[in-house]
Amino acid sequence: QDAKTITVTYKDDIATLDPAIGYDWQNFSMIKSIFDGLMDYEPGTATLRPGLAESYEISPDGKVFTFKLRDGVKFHNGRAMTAEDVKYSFERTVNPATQSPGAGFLGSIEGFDAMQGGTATELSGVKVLDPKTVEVTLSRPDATFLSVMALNFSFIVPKEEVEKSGADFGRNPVGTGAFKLTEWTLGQRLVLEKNADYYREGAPKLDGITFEIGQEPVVSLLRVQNGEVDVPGDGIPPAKFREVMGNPAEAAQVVEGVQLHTGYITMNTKAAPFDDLKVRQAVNMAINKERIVQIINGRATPANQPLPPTMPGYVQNFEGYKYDVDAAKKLLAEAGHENGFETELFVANVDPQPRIAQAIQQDLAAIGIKASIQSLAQANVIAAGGSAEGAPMIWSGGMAWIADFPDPSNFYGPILGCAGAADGGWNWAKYCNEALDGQAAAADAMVDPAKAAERASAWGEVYKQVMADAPWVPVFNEKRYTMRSARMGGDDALYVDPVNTPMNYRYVETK
Amino acid sequence: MTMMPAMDREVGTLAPAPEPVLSVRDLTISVGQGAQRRALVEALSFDLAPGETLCIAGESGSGKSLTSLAVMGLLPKPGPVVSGGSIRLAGEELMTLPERGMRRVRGDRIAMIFQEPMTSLNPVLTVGRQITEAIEAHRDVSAREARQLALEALEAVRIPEAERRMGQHPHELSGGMRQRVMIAMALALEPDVLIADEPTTALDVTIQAQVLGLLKEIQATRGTSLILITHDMGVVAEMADRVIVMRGGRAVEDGAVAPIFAAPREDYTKALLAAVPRMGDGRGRAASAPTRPVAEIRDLAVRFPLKGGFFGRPVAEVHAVAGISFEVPAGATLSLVGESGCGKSTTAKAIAGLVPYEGRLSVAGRSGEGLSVPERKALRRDVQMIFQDPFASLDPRYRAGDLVAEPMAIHGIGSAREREERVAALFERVGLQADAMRRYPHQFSGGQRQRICIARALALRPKLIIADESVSALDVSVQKRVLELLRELQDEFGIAYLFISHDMAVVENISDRVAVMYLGQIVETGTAAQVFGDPRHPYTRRLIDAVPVPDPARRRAGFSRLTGEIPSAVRPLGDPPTRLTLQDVGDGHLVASS
Amino acid sequence: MSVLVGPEASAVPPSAPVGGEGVLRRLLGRRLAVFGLAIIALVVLSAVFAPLVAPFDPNEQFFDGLSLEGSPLPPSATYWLGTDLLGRDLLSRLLYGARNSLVIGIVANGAALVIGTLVGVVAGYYRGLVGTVLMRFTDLMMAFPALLLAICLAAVLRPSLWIVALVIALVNWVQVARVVYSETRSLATREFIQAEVTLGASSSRILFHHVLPHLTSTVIVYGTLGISTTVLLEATLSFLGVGVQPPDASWGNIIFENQTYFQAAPWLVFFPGAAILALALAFNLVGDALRDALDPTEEGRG
Amino acid sequence: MAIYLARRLFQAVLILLGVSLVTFALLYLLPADPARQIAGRTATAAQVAGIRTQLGLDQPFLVQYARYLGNLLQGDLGRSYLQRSAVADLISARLPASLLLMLAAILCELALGLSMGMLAAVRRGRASDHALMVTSFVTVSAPQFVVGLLLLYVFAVRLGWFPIGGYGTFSHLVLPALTLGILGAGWYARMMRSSMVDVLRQDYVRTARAKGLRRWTILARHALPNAILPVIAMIGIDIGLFMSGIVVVESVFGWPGIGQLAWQAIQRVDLPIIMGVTLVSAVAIVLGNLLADLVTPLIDPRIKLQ
Ligand SMILES: Nc1ncnc2c1ncn2[C@@H]1O[C@H](COP(=O)(O)OP(=O)(O)OP(=O)(O)O)[C@@H](O)[C@H]1O
Ligand SMILES: Nc1ncnc2c1ncn2[C@@H]1O[C@H](COP(=O)(O)OP(=O)(O)OP(=O)(O)O)[C@@H](O)[C@H]1O
Ligand SMILES: [Mg+2]
Ligand SMILES: [Mg+2]
Repeated sequence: QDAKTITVTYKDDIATLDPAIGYDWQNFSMIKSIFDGLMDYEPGTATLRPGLAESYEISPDGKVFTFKLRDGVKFHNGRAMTAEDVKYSFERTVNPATQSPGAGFLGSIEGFDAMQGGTATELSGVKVLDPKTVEVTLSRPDATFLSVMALNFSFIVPKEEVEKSGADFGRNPVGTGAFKLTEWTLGQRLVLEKNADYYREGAPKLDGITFEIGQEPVVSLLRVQNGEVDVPGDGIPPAKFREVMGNPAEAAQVVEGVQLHTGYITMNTKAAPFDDLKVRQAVNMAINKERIVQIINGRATPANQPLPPTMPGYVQNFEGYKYDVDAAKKLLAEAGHENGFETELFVANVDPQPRIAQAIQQDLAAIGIKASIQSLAQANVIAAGGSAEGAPMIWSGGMAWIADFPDPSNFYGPILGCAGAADGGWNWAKYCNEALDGQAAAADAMVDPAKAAERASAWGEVYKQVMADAPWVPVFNEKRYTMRSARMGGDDALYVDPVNTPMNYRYVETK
Repeated sequence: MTMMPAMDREVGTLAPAPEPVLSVRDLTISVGQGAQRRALVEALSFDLAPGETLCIAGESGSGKSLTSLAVMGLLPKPGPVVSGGSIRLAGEELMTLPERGMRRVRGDRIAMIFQEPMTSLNPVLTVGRQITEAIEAHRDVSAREARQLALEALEAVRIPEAERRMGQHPHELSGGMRQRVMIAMALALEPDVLIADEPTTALDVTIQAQVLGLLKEIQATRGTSLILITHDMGVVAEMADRVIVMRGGRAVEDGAVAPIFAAPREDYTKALLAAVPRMGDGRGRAASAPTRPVAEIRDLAVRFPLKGGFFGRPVAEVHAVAGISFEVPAGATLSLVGESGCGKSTTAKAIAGLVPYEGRLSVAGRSGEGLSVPERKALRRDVQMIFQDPFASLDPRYRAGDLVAEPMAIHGIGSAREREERVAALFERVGLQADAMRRYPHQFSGGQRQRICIARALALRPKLIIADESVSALDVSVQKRVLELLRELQDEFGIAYLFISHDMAVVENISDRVAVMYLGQIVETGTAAQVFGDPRHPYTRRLIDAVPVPDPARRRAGFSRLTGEIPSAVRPLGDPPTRLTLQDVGDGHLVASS
Repeated sequence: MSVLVGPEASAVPPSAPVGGEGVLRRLLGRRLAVFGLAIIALVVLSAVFAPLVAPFDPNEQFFDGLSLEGSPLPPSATYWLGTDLLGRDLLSRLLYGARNSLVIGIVANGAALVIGTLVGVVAGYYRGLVGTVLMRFTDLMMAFPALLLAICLAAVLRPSLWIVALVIALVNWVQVARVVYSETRSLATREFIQAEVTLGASSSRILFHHVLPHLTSTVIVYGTLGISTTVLLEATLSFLGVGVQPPDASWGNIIFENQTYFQAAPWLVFFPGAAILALALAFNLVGDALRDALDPTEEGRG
Repeated sequence: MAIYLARRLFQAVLILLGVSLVTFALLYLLPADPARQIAGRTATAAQVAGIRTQLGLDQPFLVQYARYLGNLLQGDLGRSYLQRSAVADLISARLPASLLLMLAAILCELALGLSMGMLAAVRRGRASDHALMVTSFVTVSAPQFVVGLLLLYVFAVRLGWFPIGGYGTFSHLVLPALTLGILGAGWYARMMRSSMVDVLRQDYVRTARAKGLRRWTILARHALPNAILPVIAMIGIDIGLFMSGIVVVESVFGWPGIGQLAWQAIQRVDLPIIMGVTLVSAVAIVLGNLLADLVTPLIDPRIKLQ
């Protein structure tokens, strides 16, 4: 094996490398290494830094962002990137014909609705001032906008290549990124090669990455142990976790870190019996989170609020609902369910989710709630949760919210806000608190970077009130355990990079 | 036509046999275990000298086939086992020989021709392959040489179009042809000992004569010893040096052929000889006044496509039946005779509705075409068929009793109890023990199975019974009784028979009318007296001449061997054979103008 | 001439009766068959009386059923066959799971067998239009992915064990039909079937009395092998949300949910696997013996 | 023969039409909303509606089906909702691997299964017969995932004889083919033993023995062709059965076949892929059965095509 190329495995197919479309966690960070956005993160952290933009200015009202582009940035096809490309790329994502699942992230740009609605072919809010300057005007102040600029959906693509490949651009990606795609054998492997012209000094550190697709995680691990694979992209399978951790040599290769993740149970607040706050609170008290964490071999920490601890806005000494079966029973009785009731718990059918669901089921049974488990393919659970009648309870594991970008707002909008509660939305609890929506909007309007702390606490307030209404039972925050072969080097933080899973391809290196 | 030079061996004298090739001592074959054990063959002993012909004659079910299977080491498993005795081949004990050793003996030194040719040939292999492989197994020859030898063997048994037959499968051959294939297979290797179990039963007399001649010829040139199992006393008289008469698993009489025929000691042997039907002594029955025909066949023709070429397209056709018309008078017997492969079985099957045909036929007043389901069922009740190969036509999973009761059950006749009684009566009449009702087909001898089939056909008392070689597998004693039974039933219930047989003596005895078939057409037909008394067509005459006479003293000097092209019913597509026209030479005696 | 008059002389006494009532006798006469029957009886009884024989509640997640790190426990004095990933008693789950698995392995599989045999026999015997239509329908069913059918049914109907049974029956008969069809075609050319035709037997009589008995060995093979495969198929379907849903157990889904753990906790795969194997083998023993007992040419074989 | 073939091919087309219609209808009934899947979490109802119109999902069922068929005739299987690639590309990239694996697996199970079955039939009732039959049941009852991993562990990891998964060379093929084949081998063995036992009792086997043929010649030439008829029918069926086995085996061995594609599509309810894979496998199955029907009369000349 070449000293500076590594092999990474994944079980699932890489769907597409089109930044406007790719929305799987596997391709998300691949796209990040082939394309760039105006903004970027410090490696291994959640700290924003300029990317293709050399610098930016924000108007005092927080509505106009002016980006100065870097000099000498070239696409993989050799052409220099210009401000026109930025405008084209944003409009491409918003254009309904692109069918981008992330178009909504750009919703605060002026002219978004017109373009989505088909009445405009351009985004009125995006102006090319000169080949090196872009001005973006928002229709409302949006504190998350810079994070959005670091999100794949706003990455810059060259128009001529997109037009050349048409719908298959996702298979022939051409960007400005640290790596370029040299080979993609469908269903088998992808090979990325170092982009020698990459605009950032010292990156990438690897000469190439080979992704092998379609590998069962258990087998990937065998191959890691055999020295054939450097990083098992799907991590350490639950079945092997104890074995790996029990072997000192292998345990040394494991990197542990936190994830911007919360596993929670939703309860349908619009239908009996969960339309009763007491019932929801009772459920919150009934769940033995410690036990659940034990079942997944301690690979998580119990949670008591929607935000994970490392997210700004996390309320440090929030009490939440304590595990208390008797209190839960009492509450249930007060709600008129002395004898409990029957309900359903939906869960995705990938290990360990059904097991967790069964643990939840047993906890519910202890207070008299008989929940029958519907263990279904992920897509079906999502469909059930989004349907008009909704699902009484859903365990979010396997489909849970991993933040698109590290910002507290990211845990609210679609999954707890009123917009998401509509038919087909992702707010499975169908929780809609107009007042809270207003508070959330106000917090997001605090664009000034200086007010970051204030904004965080404003969000903290929002989530505290969410917990008072108890539409969810936050169960745990999953920890990330990945493995790397002995020849892999670089800071551990790069392997648990909060925005790059399973690792930050651009900065990891071989020893 | 040429004649073979007369055999120089004197009839009835025994060739000096100091060292027997095969020696069987106290052979006991039994079946069952413990208290249930019973012997099927008991303490049988005989010697076979080189070049000698030993005939084993005797009652059906007396253990003849089992004995020969035991010699080959091929008794079925599970089933009867050799429980005692010894079998030596040229001094070597076969009983203790390991399987590998036996393998080298089989086929090469002892070959066997089995009784039932249909089931004894592999249905999925071509005839040619089945013969060549026997040669290849024992001779170090190339594939081409093996093929050549096989072809010669087939020609030796006078199969028409041997070359083409090599590529055919057993089901495409007539019963007699299959039998000849079996014989060719056994003869191809010229073994030291040939065991032939009823080898000529399915053959018409002309072929029979040729095959017997062939056996003799091989015996003369190779010194092969022959064990011939047959119930045909004519064949015995013709062929045997020595005879063993078996009954109930024991040899009842044993000795040179002439003395036994001349002065049988045992009652059974005497009875056996007395029962032999002889040519010329049955005058048929007086031609009764022509009755309404029970079956009318008009221009019946059956063709089989012969596949070949790339996509298995038909390249030629077998005109198995090439346009025949005849009538079976009610309550009378019409016999169909003719050489093997001339289309007798096919005619029978067409009448029974088993093969597609052209032409018209009507049975018992019903036309055979365009029938509704109940009409067809009614028709089938009136017409019963006894197949040429009894084993193949009996469902192996049913008890004999149930098989015979089957037609009654189908047509809803009688209660279960009544049926059982009737079956018992039928069994008695065809000469089977009552306990046979509870046994399965594979537990019977060939002749016994034949009788089961006969009993089954009789069960319904149909208007017409088509009997395809139905008494040929029976020993003469049983044959006689069965023929009597058939006649009684005919008198009693007016059953008509379409009787297919090559046994001219039997045919002469039981027929009212006779039709002689040749290459799918009728060449002569008339009353038995007319055809046998005054055969007009040369082919008819040849058939009659070929009949062996059950008297060793009148052994023929030799057998005629045909030369020249063997006639064949295979013709190119779209080239049907020309129809023969029949001329009345008086009193309904029709003869084809040649 | 006296010798020729009576029925055939015989040197042997009439043989004892052999069949009919003999089938059962012959079946019971085989040690292996009895052994097989015993296993089947054991499985069925323990399924029926699971509440009485099971040491624990099959769904109770015992606190001491998991190690501190959350690993399942190997077989021990308390948990005879060990515990599963949730700390439940495996033995109790196997006993209760037998109920579901028997429904699948015997009822669903049996139904598939019956349908498949009927279709195959009918199509193979009545060539012509009926046969063609039936066989093409079979081809259609075969070409149609079972999983898809299952998923769609699950989405449209309420998932339950009986839906799985239905799906399995709907899917599995096809294979049986195919094989039976080809054997019937070959059987139909046999002379004894033709003989039956000339006797005037109705087609149904020929099919049921003469063709079917000759198919027993094939059908038995399919029936017995089908037990394992359907029980495992049920697990796949449950996984997709069609059948037995957690926490209810079936042998198949115990294997399925634990198969990745087969190195870490081999008992979780071994015991349910052994249970399936034992059931299938037991049926095989009985099936084999039954087939032999039904086959007269087998008489005398030990 | 040519007529027969033409008729069967015509029927095959009808069957495929039927399969496509039924599949299409079932998928239509599924509650999953493709437009919503495509639109993602942040989409508004209007966006979703827009996508629905673009995809023509708001049309009546028959119109949608007719359009699908129309495209199908031009070789267009549509585009995956989630991968956005042409389904035809996705399938054709993976089909060769699956076909290769199936072929190897069929050979494997035939070789293993037939010889096991024959051996058992010959040694009927003896210890080796029982051992073989228990083995065949073990292979049928064993979960393929576990079998695959065990083989991988022993032969690839421990012994290093084969690579740990992957695709490309013959040695990559061995273990997956074996895993897939082992299960079928159990079936074939069982099937073969039973029909062999029947055949070995036939008179023509006795005739073959009487010719002094070798045991194996008798088995291979006389018994096998007669015994193999039900087995041939099974080969046609196998292709259908493989479709489920292949999912597991392909993922264990990282074999880039359509099984994995199908499984992922089912999990994600990616309808165009499900539809495409269904059709492709239906073609394979229909052809497999046709082949079985064509081969049967070659082996048993008594059976005629009609
Ligand atoms: N498998 C068996 N089980 C029990 N009895 C059997 C079995 N096979 C043959 N028999 C009996 O053994 C006796 C001898 O049979 P065998 O076939 O040797 O008679 P055969 O002399 O050849 O008669 P045929 O001239 O009718 O062919 C018969 O009574 C028959 O019923
Ligand atoms: N299914 C078939 N396919 C092709 N040819 C056939 C088929 N059945 C019979 N034949 C041919 O038809 C001819 C007549 O056969 P058939 O069985 O009627 O003869 P047969 O007169 O009964 O002779 P035997 O006395 O030998 O039984 C033979 O040449 C035979 O090869
Ligand atoms: Mg005999
Ligand atoms: Mg004939």
